[in-house]
Amino acid sequence: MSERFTKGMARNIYYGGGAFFFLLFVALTVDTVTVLPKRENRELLTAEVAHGKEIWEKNNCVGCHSLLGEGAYFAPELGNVFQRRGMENEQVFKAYFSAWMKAMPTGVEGRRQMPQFHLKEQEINDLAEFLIWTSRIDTNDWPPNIEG
Amino acid sequence: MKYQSQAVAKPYFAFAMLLFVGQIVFGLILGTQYIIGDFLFPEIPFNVARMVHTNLLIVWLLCGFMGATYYLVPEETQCELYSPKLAWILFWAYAIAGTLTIVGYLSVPYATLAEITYNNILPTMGREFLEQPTITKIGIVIVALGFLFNVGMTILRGRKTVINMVLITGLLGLAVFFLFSFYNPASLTLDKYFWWWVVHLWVEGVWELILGSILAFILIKTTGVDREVVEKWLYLIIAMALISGILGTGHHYFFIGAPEYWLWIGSVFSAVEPLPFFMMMVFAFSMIKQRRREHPNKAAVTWAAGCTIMAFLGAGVWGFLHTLAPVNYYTHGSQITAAHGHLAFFGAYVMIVLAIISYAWPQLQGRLSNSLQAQKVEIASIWVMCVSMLMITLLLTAAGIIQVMQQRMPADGIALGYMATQDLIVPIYWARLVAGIAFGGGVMLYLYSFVVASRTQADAPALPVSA
Amino acid sequence: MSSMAGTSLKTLWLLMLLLTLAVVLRKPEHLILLAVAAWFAALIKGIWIIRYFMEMKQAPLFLQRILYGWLIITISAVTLTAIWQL
Amino acid sequence: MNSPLTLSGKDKIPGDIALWFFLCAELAVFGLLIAGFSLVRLRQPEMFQAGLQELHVSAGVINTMALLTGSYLVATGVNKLRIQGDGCARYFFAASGCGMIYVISKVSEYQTLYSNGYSLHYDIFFGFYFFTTFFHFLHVLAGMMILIILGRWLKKTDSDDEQKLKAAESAASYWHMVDLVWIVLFPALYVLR
Repeated sequence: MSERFTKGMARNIYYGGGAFFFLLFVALTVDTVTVLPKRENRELLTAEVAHGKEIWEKNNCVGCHSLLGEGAYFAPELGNVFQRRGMENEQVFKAYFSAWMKAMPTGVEGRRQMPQFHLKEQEINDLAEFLIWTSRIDTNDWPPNIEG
Repeated sequence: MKYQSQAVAKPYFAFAMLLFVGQIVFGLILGTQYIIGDFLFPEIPFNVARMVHTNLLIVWLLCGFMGATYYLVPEETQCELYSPKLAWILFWAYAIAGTLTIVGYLSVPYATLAEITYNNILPTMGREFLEQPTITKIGIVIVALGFLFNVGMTILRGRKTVINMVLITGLLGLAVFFLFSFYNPASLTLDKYFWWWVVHLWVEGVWELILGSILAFILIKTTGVDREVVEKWLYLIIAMALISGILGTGHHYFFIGAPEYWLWIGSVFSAVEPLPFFMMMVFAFSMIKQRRREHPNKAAVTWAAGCTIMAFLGAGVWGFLHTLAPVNYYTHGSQITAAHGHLAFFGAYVMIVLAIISYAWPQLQGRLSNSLQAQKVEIASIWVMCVSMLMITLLLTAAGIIQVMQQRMPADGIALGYMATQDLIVPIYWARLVAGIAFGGGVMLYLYSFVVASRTQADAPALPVSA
Repeated sequence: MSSMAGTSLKTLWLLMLLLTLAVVLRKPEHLILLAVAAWFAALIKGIWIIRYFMEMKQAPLFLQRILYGWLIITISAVTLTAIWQL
Repeated sequence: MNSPLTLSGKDKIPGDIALWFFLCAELAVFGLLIAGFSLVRLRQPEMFQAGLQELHVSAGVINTMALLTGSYLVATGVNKLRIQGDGCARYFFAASGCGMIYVISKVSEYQTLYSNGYSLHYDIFFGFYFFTTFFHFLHVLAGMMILIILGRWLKKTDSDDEQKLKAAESAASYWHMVDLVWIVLFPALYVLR
């Protein structure tokens, strides 16, 4: 059996197969990138939303929360927090969000604590804009329910 | 050791083990915070501890890969390393930058760290696993370039074997895909899409090449099986890894905004992903069965064989468990993901680095292997670590199942909220913490085996002089 | 298949072409008949390809089983779901 | 099938065994795609019927003919190589020419569908149709390249007969696998509707 299983053939499959599937992956990536603007409503991606994303990153929010299911699993999913806490109403959500950010940490003994990030009013607004924008991305119906 | 320059692997291995201990300490802190929410708050908030835990893992695994490369490339190419001095300089650069980064995480709030490292010029921070300040990322690229140059020049000068060619392509891929960590568009979906080009194409792509070549090296050395046989299996296994793994990236594109077809492509190709891990297991065991020599280093063989089993379980079985889109719809971002992540990283990458350390360290000390007493302790530590990691995985899987049943599957209004579900899982988190402490005990036992080894040096088989 | 002995590859090839055309051109009116015809045509073509073109006749049994199994499962899936829908 | 036309002896696998690992993995992928396709058909029959009506039976028939002919040529080429040892490169080139017919007809079908507004994103049916057939299409392209490389290599190599035969059998096995997949895709897409 061994002489009918050659290193040369195994090598060809490695190089050929690797290149084949990588090229196919690149082709699919090109297609994905061209249709993404529609799926995530890029026209709604304002400077405020972009700034909100920077604040999200600068404070390492993903270290506790998940966003569209990715991140840490220590705190609730925030991809649909706009629906869950804001009832899909921007004013309601922003008021709730601002109050929430200011009330942290709760200091309840033994409970998980969210740090106080000392964000300015504008920054809280932009972060809220980012979360609202995120909640409108077409995620193939994920999460299954409002609890995320 | 056959070549003087292999000695540069030593500081890399030592530093890797030191960081490993740090990683476990922070893992235990995290495990505690899952139960006692305000543990160490506000000194070490969860996000900081987690960042330290995962970044230490990445840093020490990379350190282990570099050490492994410096150890095996001279032996494979049959010539000394191009520049041992450069390897030392890069080691200190890497160690200092890594330590400073971790100190930065722990000493100032993350936002302050972002400011003092001028993150605003090229914002790359604050994304899972890529939390390092931009300047650290640039440092990593520079170290990687120097490292690749050093290794590449050595390979160019010496014998080109399949093992060192596969290893260098893996390392090259590692460096190339890391460049995507500098791409951080304002669009979240685009950001996530290319974030996986680093994360997935690392752990389910190029890292598997590194894993395969280190495993092949250890098996050639310890079993004495024909190089030709080992090499063709290596090619075939990594070919399968790439064929399934590249489009398998699609299983991360289900719910982040990417088009619907990824649901199908991701499911189909990741269903094939366990195959290379299965083949790796069959390969390792058949090589060991056909062995032509009894290498005295049983511990290294145990690590290598165990690595293939645990990698198959963690990456193969636990990966497949939740990779199909209809399943992942409910498990995405739950504790099931954490269960898979722990076992896969431990089985595939932690164990292979510890395997090469186990094989190389005695030789770097001038022994063919450690004494029997030391190996006994080491093998016991392997069992403790593997069993406790399996326990952690099973417990996290149970936690994930509860989360899915209570929080994800019921309809709106009936489903339990996130925190209410977490409260329900607390008893399991307690058991997980116990398993985590047991794992820490395994690590201590492992380190103790080095003490035993140096105490019983006299009983260890000596390295053949002319070899 | 022993009755096929002596038949050349060319005959098999021409028969397969005819089979393909026959199913498409003389498409049965009844949908179940169509499904059965399509199933048989694909099965015969697949078996010939595996057995004579791929030369699996003398291959180890497990490999033959994998290939024939793959063929039967996939075409059955395709035709059964079509019948279900029709 | 008498002796010279086939492999002799029991338990012989044509070509390189390494290739068969790969072919089995490929068949698994295609099998899963076809299974997914059938599953969706069960769940959304109307969408499927509507989609199937848009495909071009003639293109499907041409493709089947082209691939069957290619497979026949490749199998004959391997047999010729086994008997005479040379002069068989033209069979592989011709088979790759058959692949070209497939490519042209497939591309023109894609073009028509695309200009009618159908794409990967139109609905699940077309998502499947485009991905699966495009994936298969790439396999045909790869197979054509392999056959051309094989033919050119056979002409100039001074390897021994056994090595030549093994290389030819390997390439042939890949090509037949691609054909086999099409044999299943053809009724699924063009007949059962």
